Amino acid sequence: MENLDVLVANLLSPIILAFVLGAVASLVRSDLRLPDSIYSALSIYLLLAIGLKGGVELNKTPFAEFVGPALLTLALGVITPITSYNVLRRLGRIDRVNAAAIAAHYGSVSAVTFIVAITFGTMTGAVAEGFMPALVAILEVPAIVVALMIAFTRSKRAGSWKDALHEVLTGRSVVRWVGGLLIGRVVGPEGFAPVEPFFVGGFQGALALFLLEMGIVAARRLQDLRGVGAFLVGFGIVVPILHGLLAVWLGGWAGLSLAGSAVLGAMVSSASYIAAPAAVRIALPEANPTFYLTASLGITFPFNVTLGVPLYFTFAEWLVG
Amino acid sequence: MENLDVLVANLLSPIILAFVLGAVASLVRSDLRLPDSIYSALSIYLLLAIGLKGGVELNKTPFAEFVGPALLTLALGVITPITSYNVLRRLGRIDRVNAAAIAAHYGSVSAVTFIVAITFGTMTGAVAEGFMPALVAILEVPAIVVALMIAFTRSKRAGSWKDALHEVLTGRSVVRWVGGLLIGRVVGPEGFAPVEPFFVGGFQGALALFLLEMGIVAARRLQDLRGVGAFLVGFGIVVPILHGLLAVWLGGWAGLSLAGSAVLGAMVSSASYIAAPAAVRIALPEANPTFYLTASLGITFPFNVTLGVPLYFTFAEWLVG
Amino acid sequence: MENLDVLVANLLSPIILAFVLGAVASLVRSDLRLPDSIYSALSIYLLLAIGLKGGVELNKTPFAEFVGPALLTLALGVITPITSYNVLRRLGRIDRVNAAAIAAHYGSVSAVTFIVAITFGTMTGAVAEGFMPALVAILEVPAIVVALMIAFTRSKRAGSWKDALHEVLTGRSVVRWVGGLLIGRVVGPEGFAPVEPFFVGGFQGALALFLLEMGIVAARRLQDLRGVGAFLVGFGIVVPILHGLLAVWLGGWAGLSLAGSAVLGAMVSSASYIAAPAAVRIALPEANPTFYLTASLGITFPFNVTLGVPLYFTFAEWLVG
Amino acid sequence: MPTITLKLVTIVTERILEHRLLQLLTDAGAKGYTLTQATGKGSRGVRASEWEGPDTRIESLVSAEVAQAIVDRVADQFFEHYAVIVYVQDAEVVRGTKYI
Amino acid sequence: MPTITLKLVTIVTERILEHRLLQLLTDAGAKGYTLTQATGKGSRGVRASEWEGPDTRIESLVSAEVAQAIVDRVADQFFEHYAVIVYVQDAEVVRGTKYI
Amino acid sequence: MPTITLKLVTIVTERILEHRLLQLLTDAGAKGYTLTQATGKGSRGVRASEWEGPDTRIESLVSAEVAQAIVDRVADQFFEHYAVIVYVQDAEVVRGTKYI
Ligand SMILES: Nc1ncnc2c1ncn2[C@@H]1O[C@H](COP(=O)(O)O)[C@@H](O)[C@H]1O
Ligand SMILES: Nc1ncnc2c1ncn2[C@@H]1O[C@H](COP(=O)(O)O)[C@@H](O)[C@H]1O
Ligand SMILES: Nc1ncnc2c1ncn2[C@@H]1O[C@H](COP(=O)(O)O)[C@@H](O)[C@H]1O
Ligand code: NA
Ligand code: NA
Ligand code: NA
Repeated sequence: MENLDVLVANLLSPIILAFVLGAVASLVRSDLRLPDSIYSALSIYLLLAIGLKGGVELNKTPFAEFVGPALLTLALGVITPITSYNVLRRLGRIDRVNAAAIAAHYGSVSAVTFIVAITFGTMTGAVAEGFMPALVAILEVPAIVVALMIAFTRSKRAGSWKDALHEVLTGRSVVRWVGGLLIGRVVGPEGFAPVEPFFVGGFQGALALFLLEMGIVAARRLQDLRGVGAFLVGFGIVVPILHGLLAVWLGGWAGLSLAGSAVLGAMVSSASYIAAPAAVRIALPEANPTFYLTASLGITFPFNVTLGVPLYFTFAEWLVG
Repeated sequence: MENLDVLVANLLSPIILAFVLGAVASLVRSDLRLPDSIYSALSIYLLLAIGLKGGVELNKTPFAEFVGPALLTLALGVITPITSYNVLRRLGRIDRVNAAAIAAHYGSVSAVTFIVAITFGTMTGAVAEGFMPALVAILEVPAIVVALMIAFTRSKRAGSWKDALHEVLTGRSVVRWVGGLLIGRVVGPEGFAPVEPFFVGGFQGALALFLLEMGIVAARRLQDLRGVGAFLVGFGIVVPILHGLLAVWLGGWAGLSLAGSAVLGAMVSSASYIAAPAAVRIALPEANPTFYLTASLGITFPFNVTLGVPLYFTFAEWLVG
Repeated sequence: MENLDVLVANLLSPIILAFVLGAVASLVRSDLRLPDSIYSALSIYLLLAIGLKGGVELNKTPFAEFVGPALLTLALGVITPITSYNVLRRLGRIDRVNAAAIAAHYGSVSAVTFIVAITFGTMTGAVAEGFMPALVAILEVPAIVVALMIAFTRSKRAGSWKDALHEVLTGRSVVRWVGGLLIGRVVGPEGFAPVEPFFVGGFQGALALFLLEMGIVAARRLQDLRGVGAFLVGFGIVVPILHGLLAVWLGGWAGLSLAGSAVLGAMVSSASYIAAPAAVRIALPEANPTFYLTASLGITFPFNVTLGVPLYFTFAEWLVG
Repeated sequence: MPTITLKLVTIVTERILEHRLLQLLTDAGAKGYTLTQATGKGSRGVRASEWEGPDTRIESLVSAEVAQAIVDRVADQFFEHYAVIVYVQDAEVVRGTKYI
Repeated sequence: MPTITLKLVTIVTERILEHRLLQLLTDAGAKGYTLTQATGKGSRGVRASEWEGPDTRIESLVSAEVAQAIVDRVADQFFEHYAVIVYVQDAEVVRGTKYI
Repeated sequence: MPTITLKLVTIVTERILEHRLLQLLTDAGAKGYTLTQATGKGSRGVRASEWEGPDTRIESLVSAEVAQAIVDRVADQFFEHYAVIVYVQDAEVVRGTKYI
């Protein structure tokens, strides 16, 4: 009953409704679209804002409190691409290159899913640890490296492993996030105060606008659903749930609060669609983008922001309660 | 005396001065321009913000209070394109296609004029009903349909009536507005609270920036004045005044407050320059855009935001007083 | 010791760290970049915001208090291009055209350096006079005119003096700034209140984003350092310091507060990189942009926002103390 | 690498016509196209979309017959009432059979 | 539909010259043009407008004589000091008399 | 003013390849290039960067030999796995020796 309330609260938040509005607009072929430049500005803003806040919070966190969750996150970043790869190979009979490509996405993390989870927690009064954004930074890269290693150790490849690594490490997504974390860490709470109205006050509204555009994009991706086959659709829902529940459970065990565990669940469950596609396109050009983009953007992302996030919170509550 | 104060208060608000600055910059051929993408982002923001707020307010409005003004607005959306068409045909001797094209614009509504009227009311302490944005949604489409019907029933046309209708209904303007209204209606006041700083705090400033750009655009349009003839210039001022005063009068009669009637006056008086031009260009390509764009953007819009809005408020006051 | 604190406070503010982040991102060849349109929107926003605030403050300033600093600023706008030109010609043995081109930049002013100085003062509790933005408007144009006159009186030139003047006076930078000042002056504090959240609340955050991009641009400019020679590198640091210290000293003498003098120092010290390059490109096309852009954007700007601004504040303190 | 000569058809038009023109291209047999944003000036002073944003510039590599069909249809359907320009050039393409 | 062969003149240059080049085109007899935003690299390392925004790419369909006049004037007035490139191609145009 | 005939090579491709293609151009002997943003549709349905932003359209004026080298290398290195199109046209250039 109460859990249903949680679900409804998420579905009826302006953020998720904006996502739905975008999807509907796309389906009725409306010309509603944010200009590209606004889209990337919003994405810079959201990543920097979360990075900054996370960095400021890191200031206050004793190292002992942070180290457990950090190691756990690192471990999950190594394990989840391997589980994903094996499920894809063994159950899905997907070829090596495409399996590795998809595994890179599902091992890495979607910053926006993370942000939706944090926001959902705040809305329902379950505030996660301030250092969670630092965990996102830890989770983002290793999975991509692991998945590409799987692909490259098994055969000679056309793409460039070196270029791909450079792309991941200097890509927008990582630089913004890590840059924000570092700045936040250095300036601390007083230094952050003057820029706070800009980066905190406008945050949720900017997120709503961003999700409007994500809705448009995700709905367009959905139209390729036929091309990816039933297995991948199932994979894009079931594997994230399993990864997510595992992470919630381990998160509690590593000392994270209820909200922290739930957010960790959402992070680990989520599939990257910024860092991973760019790296995979360079390292594994022979992999089919329709597979990995449709799965991560058309299936897993919408699932997580609507149903997944409340699920991980409910599971976290059930574990502690 | 007091009415003069009202006029001066409007002319000296930062919003109108930004409009004037834009116009002046355009006339001295300055390269001050907002990038296209910023312009459309601001327009998305403003329409969504007003839609959201209107939707939240609809939550609190008893149906009985809303139905009278809603029906009145619908009626005015049907009547004003017909009066416009007849004035253009009979007094202006303008050919059928162009008369219908212009009538579509003057029957529909300019969202920005509406927003300026609402803002003016708030500034002078006369707050209009919260559900006014819903009336804008009601006013936007019918007039375009009526005007196109006039054109299409009288002769076979080159353009596509079906494409035009799709364009109106899925056009940016309608989707944002109606989408905002629906989201606002669903989330209600508590749901709206977290995105409020973004959508309310920044509103007036964003409006000022937007009007800066509108000033540039309107001044450029003015340079085509010679091409439209004296009749259309007069039409662009007199007919809006008459429509506006009529709407103020009927608004009071339908139960709207002083401010609500004045804002309804501004809405009905205003000429569309987003939805209508797109629809008309598709349905009536043989109509001359110089006529309808110069009239609505170069004459009626500047008139309304500077002199018209204070006039409708003054008339509304005079009616009740 | 305390002065060191001031320096550290500046270097560790989020604004300067954002600048550093941008520079580092550029050096590691990250693809982190603000879209062009966002960059110009931020620049419009920052200039309008400062102009507006300055205009509102002008309202409250008695003329007698303003006239001294205004005349001083005008005089410095005439003197500094002449000193710059002579240093470049005599010590640097740079040819006439390039010397005049560089002198135009160092006589004029960088709005962003000014804004960083104002912000630094506010952060450290030293609030400058409200009318300082009006001084920026006074400082911007004369130096460019003087420097171009030097070039044009000494020989016949390929470029167009008339076009250049039009470019300066109607250029973005001047129109926004003067437009903002006028609007602020006319609307006064009450008129400004409704747009204040937009133009004041978001200011520092927007500045941080803008400096992120400036860091990227400045670092790219730095790569041309080899092309400009050691003399110009020295010039770009020493002459600004001398101009700055002179202005701080004269500012105190003309009645400016400690903070006001320091900000005047930063202004006079700074080199233009919006108005001057455009004007010089038109009037003196034979001048080499690598020289003036690298010096003003790659050397003087980074120097001033990191070390220069705290230096002028420290010197101002030392003068009064 | 062997090349073949195809036709490069370029169309510049109001953004509002973009959907319809892309449909026309596909119907006429084009296998692909490249779009860029443009602005411009021609015989018509004003157009509806002008103040709202850019025009569209469409390029498509096609066979000579398809090029002819595109030009004919555009001229027939859009020349009278809309701001539109079409021109055709030769272009050497590698593995050009992909585009015809 | 009958076509005629015109010249397509393309100019890529610094944005700051846009106004002056459009004036030059008009003076030389061009009836229209299409503009797109571009960036680029050529023999000059840096240019004033570079860090501020894109270059302009101007295309104009004109008669052979007008094309020659444009090329001559651009070369004469801008080649020495500015970043500018001009080239001319053939293009088949329908109802091409509108453009000459 | 005397002109010479050069080759105009146009490449449209995914933005993610931009750096690599510009390197390829330089290596093959191109002295400059002009970039515009584009979107498009071809034989591949989806590409990685699609939802994130536009493609790149690269134009370069080069000698016939360099054009051939560029086309060969692009075909060799990118045709199999990436969304890329290349075509070559003639163009008359003033002071064209600057570009070869
Ligand atoms: N002579 C020309 N050369 C290049 N582009 C042109 C020319 N004439 C027209 N255009 C383009 O075609 C569009 C429509 O032209 P029009 O129908 O003549 O107004 C213009 O906006 C320009 O982008
Ligand atoms: N070989 C070339 N091919 C294509 N575009 C070029 C070439 N060389 C120069 N450009 C363009 O022309 C502009 C000015 O060139 P430049 O005057 O050589 O610096 C560059 O920014 C490029 O956009
Ligand atoms: N026939 C064509 N004409 C013009 N551009 C094309 C054509 N086919 C493909 N393109 C462009 O080349 C890109 C890659 O094509 P493809 O590799 O076929 O997917 C597309 O996104 C288009 O921008
Ligand atoms: Na994951
Ligand atoms: Na109306
Ligand atoms: Na200076």
